[in-house]
Amino acid sequence: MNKTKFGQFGGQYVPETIMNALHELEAAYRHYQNDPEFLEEYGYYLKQYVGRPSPLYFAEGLTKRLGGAKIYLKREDLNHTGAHKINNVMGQLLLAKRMGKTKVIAETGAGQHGVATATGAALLGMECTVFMGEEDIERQALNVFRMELLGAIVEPVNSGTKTLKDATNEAIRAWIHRVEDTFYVIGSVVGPAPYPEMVRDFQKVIGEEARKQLLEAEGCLPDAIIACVGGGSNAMGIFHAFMADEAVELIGVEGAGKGIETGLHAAAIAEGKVGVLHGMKTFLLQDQQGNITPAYSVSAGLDYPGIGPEHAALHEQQRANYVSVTDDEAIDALNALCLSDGILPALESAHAIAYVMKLAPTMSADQILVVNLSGRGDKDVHTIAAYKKGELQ
Amino acid sequence: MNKTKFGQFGGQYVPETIMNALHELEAAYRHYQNDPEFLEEYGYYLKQYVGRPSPLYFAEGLTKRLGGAKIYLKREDLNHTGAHKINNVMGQLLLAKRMGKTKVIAETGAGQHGVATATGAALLGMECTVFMGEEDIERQALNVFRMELLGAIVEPVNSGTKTLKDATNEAIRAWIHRVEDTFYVIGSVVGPAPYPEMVRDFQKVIGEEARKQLLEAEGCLPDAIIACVGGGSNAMGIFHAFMADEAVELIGVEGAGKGIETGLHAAAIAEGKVGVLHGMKTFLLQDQQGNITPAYSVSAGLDYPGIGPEHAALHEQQRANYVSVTDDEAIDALNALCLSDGILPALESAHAIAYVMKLAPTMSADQILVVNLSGRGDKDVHTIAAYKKGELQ
Amino acid sequence: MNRIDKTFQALRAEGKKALITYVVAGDPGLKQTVDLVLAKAQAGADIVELGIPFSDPLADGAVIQAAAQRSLNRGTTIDGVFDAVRGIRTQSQVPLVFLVYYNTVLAYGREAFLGECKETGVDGLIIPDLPYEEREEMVALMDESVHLITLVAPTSEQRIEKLVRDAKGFVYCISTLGITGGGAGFFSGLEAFLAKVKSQTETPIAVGFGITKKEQVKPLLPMVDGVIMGSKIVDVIHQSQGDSAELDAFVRSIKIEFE
Amino acid sequence: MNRIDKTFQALRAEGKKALITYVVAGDPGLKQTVDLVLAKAQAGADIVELGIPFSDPLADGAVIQAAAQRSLNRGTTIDGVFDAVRGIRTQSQVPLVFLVYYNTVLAYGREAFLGECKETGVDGLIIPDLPYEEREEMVALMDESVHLITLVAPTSEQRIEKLVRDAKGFVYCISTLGITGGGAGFFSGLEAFLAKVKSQTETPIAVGFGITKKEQVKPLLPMVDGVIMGSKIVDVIHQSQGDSAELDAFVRSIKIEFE
Ligand SMILES: Cc1ncc(COP(=O)(O)O)c(C=O)c1O
Ligand SMILES: Cc1ncc(COP(=O)(O)O)c(C=O)c1O
Repeated sequence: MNKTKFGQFGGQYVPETIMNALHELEAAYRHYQNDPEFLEEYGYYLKQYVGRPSPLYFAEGLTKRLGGAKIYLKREDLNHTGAHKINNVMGQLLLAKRMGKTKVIAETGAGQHGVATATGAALLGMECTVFMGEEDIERQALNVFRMELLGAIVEPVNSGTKTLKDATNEAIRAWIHRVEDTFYVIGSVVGPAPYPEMVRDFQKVIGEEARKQLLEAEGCLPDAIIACVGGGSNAMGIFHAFMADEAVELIGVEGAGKGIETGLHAAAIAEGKVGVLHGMKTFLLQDQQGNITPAYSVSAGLDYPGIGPEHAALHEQQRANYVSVTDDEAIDALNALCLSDGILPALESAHAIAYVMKLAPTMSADQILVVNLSGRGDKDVHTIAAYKKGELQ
Repeated sequence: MNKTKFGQFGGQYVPETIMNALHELEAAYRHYQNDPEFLEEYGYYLKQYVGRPSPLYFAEGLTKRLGGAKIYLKREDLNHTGAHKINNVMGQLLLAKRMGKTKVIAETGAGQHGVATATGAALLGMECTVFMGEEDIERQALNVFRMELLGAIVEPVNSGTKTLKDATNEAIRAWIHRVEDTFYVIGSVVGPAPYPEMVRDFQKVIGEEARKQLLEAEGCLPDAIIACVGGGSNAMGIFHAFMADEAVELIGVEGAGKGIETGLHAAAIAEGKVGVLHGMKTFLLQDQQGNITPAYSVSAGLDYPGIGPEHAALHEQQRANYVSVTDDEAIDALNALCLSDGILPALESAHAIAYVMKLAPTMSADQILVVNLSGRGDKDVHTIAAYKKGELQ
Repeated sequence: MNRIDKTFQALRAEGKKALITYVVAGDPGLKQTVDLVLAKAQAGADIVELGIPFSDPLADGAVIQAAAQRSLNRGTTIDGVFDAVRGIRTQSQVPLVFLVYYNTVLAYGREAFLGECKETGVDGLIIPDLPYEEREEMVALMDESVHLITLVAPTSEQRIEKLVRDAKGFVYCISTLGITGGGAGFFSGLEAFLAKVKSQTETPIAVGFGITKKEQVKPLLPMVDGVIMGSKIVDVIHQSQGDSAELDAFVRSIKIEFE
Repeated sequence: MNRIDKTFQALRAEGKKALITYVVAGDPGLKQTVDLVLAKAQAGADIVELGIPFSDPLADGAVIQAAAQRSLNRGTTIDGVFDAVRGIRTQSQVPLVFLVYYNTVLAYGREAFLGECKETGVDGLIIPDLPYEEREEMVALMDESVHLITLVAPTSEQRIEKLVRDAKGFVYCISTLGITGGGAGFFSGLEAFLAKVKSQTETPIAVGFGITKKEQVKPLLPMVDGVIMGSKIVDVIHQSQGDSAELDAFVRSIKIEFE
C-alpha cells in the first residue's frame, strides 16, 4: 500500500468508479517521479517555456516603506501565463502524455489554473475542458477568453455556490464519466492522493530555487517564508524545500474576506472543522450538519472552503503557522506593492504581502522574509476597479 | 559635434526650448553608456526585476504546423509588465535618476510603454505622467487602470487622431513646458537624437541574448530574424546584435491594417515618404501637403505613422527588409500560436508571427527563424473579442 | 440478519428480485418523505434508499443534486431525517438504506450516527465517497445491525474480488461510467461485469445508476438480485410535488416488470 | 534688405517698437485670411505672421492647434496659402512671415517652397522644429530675400551667442517655458534673458509666446524691438468668426500701448 495520508489528513475519499484511475495515476507517478528522462523533459519546459528560474527579487521599495525585515519576493508572477500554476500543470500534463491520455479536464477558480491547463494542453496537443463556476466566469472574464483562445472548452458550472468548490465537484463528476481516456489535472495540493503530494512535488521547484537564490544573495536562510493559501499549492511549493530547516518559520495566509467574525471568509484552517470533501480529509468550512459553507474572498483563487491535507498536517504539528488577512488588507497591500516596487500582484498574492506588512515592521533590519509572489494581478484589474468603486462592499 | 543621424535620417528637429535638454541628455548618455557601475545597476534590474534573460523557446508546435524552418521565439512576453518595453524604461529611468531628475513623462499607444514607465517610476520613486490618446485609452482600458494603480497620472490626449502620434505631440509639448526638472522617457527608437540610438542600446540585450542562446541551442546563427515594427524598438533590439552577420536576414513587419490598398494601415516604410515628425527625419505616412495621415492597425502599438530613423536607414541600405501583414493575418496568427504552442502573443507580436507563417513553409527544415515575441496578449483580449464579434470590421 | 438480509432471503425463496427505490429526504419536505416511503413500500418497493441531502453530492447527477439542494433550502437536518425514519418505522418494516456522504457522518460523529441508525431502524449505509481503502475507519465501529453497502463499478476490474469479499446486505453494482441519473447509457460490458460480480460473492447484487425506464428493468433481472431506481423516482416525486398517489402509481408500473 | 529689415529700420528711426501679430491661414477661410491680414496691417500691425496649418503642430497650444485643425478641415493647401499671400500683396506691403512646420516645407520641396515665398512676397520663415543644428539644410538654399528667423528660448543659455550670431530679420525670443498660448506665465528670468539676447546681437529682437493681455505689452517694450501676439489674436478671430472689423478694433487696442 502506498502512503496516502499526512497524519490523519488526505486519503482517497472518492467514488469507487475512479479508484482504479487513482491507483493507475499513483503507479505512474511513482514510476516517473524519479525517472531522469521525465525530469529532464519537465525541466526543459520549466526553463524554456515557463521561463524559470524566476528571480528572487529584493523588494527595496517595500522594505524601505515598512522599515523592518528585508523582504524578498519570489517572482512566480513572471512565469508564462502569470502564476505558479503552470509549474504543476506542465508536470501533470507530461505525466498524462506518458500515460497515453489524450484528453484532460481541470477545475478552475481564478482561472489561472484553467489558463495554465489550456496552455499546456495546446502546447502538447491535448483536448482540454475546464470547469468553472458561473460566478467565477463573471469575475474572471479575461481568463475565460484566454482559455477559449487556447482552444479549451470552458464548462460553466451553475450548481451550489457557482465557484471553485462546485467546479471541482463537477470536474470530479466529469472524470467519473470519462475516466478511461481522461486525465484530471488538479490545480492545487488538494483532492485524493496522490494529487496533494504530486502537485506539491511539481511546485517544490519554487522553494528549491528560492533557497539557493537567498543563500547566494545573503549567505543565510530566511527567518520566515510567507505564502497565501487557497488550496495551498504555492505555499507548499515554497515551504517544501525549507521543511527541514526548523529555524525557518513557515507562514500560510488565508483569506479572511470581510472579516472572520462576519462569516464571509475563506479561512479553512482558522475556522474549519475536519471533514471530507473532494476526496480528502482536511479542514473544511462547514455547518453543524456537515454541509460545506461557501467560502468568500475578494480573490477568486482563495475562496475555497478547504485546504490541502499537508497544510492541515503542518498546522496540527505546528510546523507551519496559519494566519488570515481581510479583503481590505489585501487590496491595501496590492496598492502598496504597486506604489513601492511597481509590481501588481495577484489578489491572492496580495494576501501574503498584507501579512508581511504587519510582520516586517516588528522585525529588525537583519532579518529576512521571503514571500511567494504567486501571480500577477492583471487578471484582477476589473475586480479591483469594482472593489474600489464600492460595488463589492 | 555628436553624430545624430543614421544616413540622412534622424536628427534633432525640435523646438529650441528643448535643445539644451537634448544636449544634456546626450552628454549624460555618452557618459553612462560605458560606465561599469551604471551598466551593473542596469543589469541588476534586468535580471532581478525584469526577469532576464528571457528564454529563446523552440516553438515546436508552430514549427510542426508550418512544416518548414525551425522557429524560435524570443520570449519578451515573459518580462515583468509583459513586453520588451521595460528594458528600455529601466535604462532611461536609471539614467534620469543619475541626472537628478525626479519627474518623468512618457507617451503611450498600446499602454505597454506607459505601464512600463509607471512601473519603473514607482520602483525608483519618481513622479510619472503618461500621455495617451483618448482612443487608445478606450482600447487599452486594462493598461490605463494598471498605470493608475502604479501611481501614474494618465493624461488623456484628445487632439488629432487621439492615438500615439498625438500623445507623442502632447508629451513633447509637456516636456517643453517642464524641461527643467522632467525627463522624457520615449518608448521606441523614435524622437530626436539621442533617443533612437539610446533606446536601441537599452533594447539590444534582446538580440545579444538571442544570439548567444541560439548558438548554444543550434551551434549556428539563424537564417532570419523577424520582428514587428511600430516605432521599431523591439526590432532594433533584436536586430542590433546580428547587424554585422550579413548572412542573417533582418525582417521588420509593419501593420498593413485593413490592407495597404485601403489606405487604412500603418506601413510607414512601405507607403511613407521622407519627412520630419517628432524630432526626427524618417519615413512618414503623410498627404501631399505634408500633413501626417492617421495610421491604422488593430494593434494599438503599431499604429504609428512613422518609423525609427535607424530602420529608415537600414531600409535605404537594404540591410533590412520591411514587409507588412494585415489585421486579419495578425489575428489568425495570434489564434494559431495560441493553439500550437499555448502562447497568447500581443497583437503587435502577432504581426511578426503572421509573416513567419508565410515564410517558414517556404524554407527547409534545417533553416532557422528567430522571432521576437515582443509582448503578451493579455492586454489585447478585449480588442480580439471585439474584432471577432466583427465590431471592428 | 437485518431487514435487508431477510428481504433478500424471502425474495430468493420465491425466485423474485428486489425493487430498490431512492428518495431524497426532505424533498419536498420531511413529512412527505415519510408518506412517500410508506407509499413506495405499499406499491411494492422492497428496499428504500433514503438520501440525506448534502451540499456537495459529487456522485450525483443534476436531478438528485437539485433535490438535495431543495431539501437543504427547506432546512432539513440529520436529526430531522432520523425523525422521519422513526416516523416510517411506526408504520412499516421496509428495509431502509441511507445514501449519505461521508462528511455528513463525520459532522454528526461516527459513533453517534451509527447509534441513531441502530436506534431508529436504519439497515444499511451507502457512502459513495468512502471507498474500500478508507472504509476501515467506519467498519471498525459497526456491528451486524447496520450494513455498510459495497459499491462496485465497471472500472473496478481486478478490485472486484477484494471489494465484495466481505460485502454485507447487497452489492451495489454501478451500471454506467458516470454519476446518478445516467444519460450516458449503460456501460457496454454490463452483462459480463454483472456476471463477474455475481461469480465472486454470495451476497445479493443489485444494479443501479441510470435506470430510468421500465423497459430497462426486465432484461437486467436475470443477472441480478435487485434493481435500483434513483433519479427517475426523485423526478417523479418532484414533478408531482410529492404526491403519494402518483408515486404509488409509478412504482406499481415498475413493479409489474418484476412479476 | 527685405520688408522686415526696412520695417525695423523705420521704426528704430522713430524710436518705436514693432507689433507682430499672428493669424492661421485658412481659419475661418483663405479669403478671410487676406482680409484679416489687410485689416491688421491697417490697424497697426507692423509685421504679420501667417501660420500654415499643419496636422501636428507640436510647438503650439490648444488655441492654435484648433485653428489649424479647422483650417485643414476646410481643405487649406500650401498653394492656397501662397495664393492668399499673392492676394495680400496686391494691396499691402506689410512684412509677412510664415510660421511653418518643417514637414510642410519638405513635402512641398524646399527649393519650390522658397521659390514661391520669393515670388509671392514672403519675407521670413519661422520653422519651430528646425533648430540651429538642423538649419543648414535650409539655409544653404536661401538668399537675402527670405529670412529664416532665429528662435531663442529661456533654456538656450550658452547657446544664445551661437544662435543669434547670424540672425536675420529679427530674433524671436520665447517668453515662456512652454508652447504657444502660454498660461504658464512668463519665464521668471525674462528680463535678464532679453537683456542677454539683446547684448549678443545687432538684429532686432521680438518677444512672444503667451502674450494675451494688452497690459503685458508696455512693460516689455523697453527691452525689445517688437512684441508678438499669437494665440490671443487667433482667438479673437475665431470668436468673431473672422470679422475684420472686430480684429481691427482689437489690434488698435493693442497698438495704443506702442504709442
Ligand atoms: C496567483 C495565485 N495564487 C494563489 C492561488 C491559490 O492557490 P494555491 O493556494 O493552490 O496556491 C491561486 C489560485 O488560483 C492563484 O491564481
Ligand atoms: C508588445 C509590443 N510589441 C511591439 C510594440 C511596437 O513598438 P516597437 O516597434 O517600438 O517595438 C509595442 C508597442 O506598444 C508593444 O507593446
